[in-house]
Amino acid sequence: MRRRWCRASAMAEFLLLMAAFVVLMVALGLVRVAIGPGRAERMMAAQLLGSGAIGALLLLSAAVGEPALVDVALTLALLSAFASVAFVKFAVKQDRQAGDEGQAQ
Amino acid sequence: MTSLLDLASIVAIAAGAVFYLAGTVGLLRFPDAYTRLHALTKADNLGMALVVLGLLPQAGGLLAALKLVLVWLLVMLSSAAVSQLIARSARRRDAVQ
Amino acid sequence: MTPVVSLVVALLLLALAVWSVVVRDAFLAVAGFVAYGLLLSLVWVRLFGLDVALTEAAIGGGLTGALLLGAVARLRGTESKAWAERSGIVLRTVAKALALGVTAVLVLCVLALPEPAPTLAPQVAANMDATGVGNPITGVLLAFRSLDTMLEAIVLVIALIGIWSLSPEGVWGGRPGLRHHADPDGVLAYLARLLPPIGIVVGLYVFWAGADHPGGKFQGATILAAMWLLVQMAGLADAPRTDSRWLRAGVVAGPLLFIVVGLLGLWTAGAFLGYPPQWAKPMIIAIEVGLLPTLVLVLALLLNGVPARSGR
Amino acid sequence: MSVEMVFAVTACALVGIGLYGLIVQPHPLRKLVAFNVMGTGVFVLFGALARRGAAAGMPADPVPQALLITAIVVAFAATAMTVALLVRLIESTDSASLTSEQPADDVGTK
Repeated sequence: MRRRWCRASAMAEFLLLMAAFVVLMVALGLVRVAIGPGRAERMMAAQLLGSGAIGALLLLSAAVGEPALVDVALTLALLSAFASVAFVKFAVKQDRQAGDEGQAQ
Repeated sequence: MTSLLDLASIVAIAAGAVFYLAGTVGLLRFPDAYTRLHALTKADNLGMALVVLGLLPQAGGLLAALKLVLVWLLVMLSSAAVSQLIARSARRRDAVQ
Repeated sequence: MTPVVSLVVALLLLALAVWSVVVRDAFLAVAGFVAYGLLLSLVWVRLFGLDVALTEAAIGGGLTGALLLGAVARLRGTESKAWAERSGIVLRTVAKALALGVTAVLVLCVLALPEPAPTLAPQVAANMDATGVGNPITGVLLAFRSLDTMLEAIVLVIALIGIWSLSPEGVWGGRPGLRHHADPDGVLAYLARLLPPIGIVVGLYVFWAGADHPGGKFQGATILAAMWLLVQMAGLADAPRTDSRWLRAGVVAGPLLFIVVGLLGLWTAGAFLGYPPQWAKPMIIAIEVGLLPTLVLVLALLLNGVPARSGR
Repeated sequence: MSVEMVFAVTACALVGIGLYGLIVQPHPLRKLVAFNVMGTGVFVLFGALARRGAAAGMPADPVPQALLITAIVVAFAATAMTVALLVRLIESTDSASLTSEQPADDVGTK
């Protein structure tokens, strides 16, 4: 780990730059959520965010030489899959609810 | 040798970043939900794949490299499944209208 | 270079916070908040809190998001009514002034912080050997501040009892929420069959890694709970009946074990939750292992919510 | 400006933003989201202070970081409890209003 710190500071700079770039791309993608128009776009944003954050974490992990960050990315990969499914389930449910309001009976 | 691997890493990661860029541009510029979904999955699959590919030589060892590949496989799996769910719900909405 | 990443993250965080507070549509607000939670885990990484980043990624990005989205899905109709009750321009101006004032005072406090910063890190470093674990956070959670952790586990159980007590007449002990339905051959069911086995391995790995590396029982338990909830959302399994014996035993088992270990400490080490030196690591592991199933159950049941069906 | 100071100042602003939303948003769920923003502001401030306490070879003071983990989990439990209360409020009154002038005659009949 220490060896990498001194060897490749130029590499680390590059990886950090790429991490910032990926975060920025995700931020721009979020503009699509804001303008919509449909729920599909909003669900896509959940997914874009998940994969963007995971990509940024992997890049950061290599940049700062901290392998434990890959565990964070792994956790995020599982949980963002879960959150995306929740997004889709509940968005569909909310759409459907316009007609029937019979709840929890 | 090391510098050659570093160069490969830089090329792959930069290419991955381009796919992230393409995904975002597509999400912003494409006309309907289906084409936007198409653009998004490029960022998810190819962008992430190239980033992981580029990081493999930088990973400390075989175990760390395998973990990176596992992250990528998980993202692939969930993004493929969720994209289908999104497309289906978009189609249902279009059919109603 | 490094500050640029932090600056991008900080500005994005502020933008998302404003978005999720002021935007009109509740679904959009919650979507913004989920994004905000994901971004927070990057903040924790920049602040060298990897354990916190793991917790935030699991709870802030995953469970809280699903909880709030589930709530939004049940709010149809109440939103527009509430929007009509929106505060007038005067109150909003006063609130803005108040918020700005609070922020300004806090910033002044931050700028006036003492140098060098007070820290307990040297004390933790000096006493880590006595605990037998390598991750200082786990050491703090289960040795130096174990009373906090015990009370936290009890708070979780109390919150669960609170939620169950909201059940309507006649369904106490029933199953929470609606049964989810999905095509058993569909994509969702496929994902819910494929992901949990991997998720269980990763969850146990994160739990086990917590002794010496970032990770631990909360993070592992959240992953496991999310996998269980995914299976429920795909309609492959129903939410459990809240009056089942094994479920209730599981919910109290963790805190109970913690208390028993604490009382043992009274006898063997002369203080509640004290560990005799040579037994510190086994006792810490016993608590961790005992607490894990309880945390999985409680986190999943908190998300399942109020019992609503008699379940027969 | 160092990284921890950037986030400390950000955290102060987050508390302000959350407070504003808590006051002006009438819907309880929106108040809950705003309150959570405020809470995370406090967390980030705490985390920045932990980072300032880096010493003895540790990148940050582990005691506040451990308390942060506890805080995040407890905040989740409190949020879950609030959501449950809110859902029951809506189910039993068909309204999410918190104003006292609302006729509340059908509370608890369900």
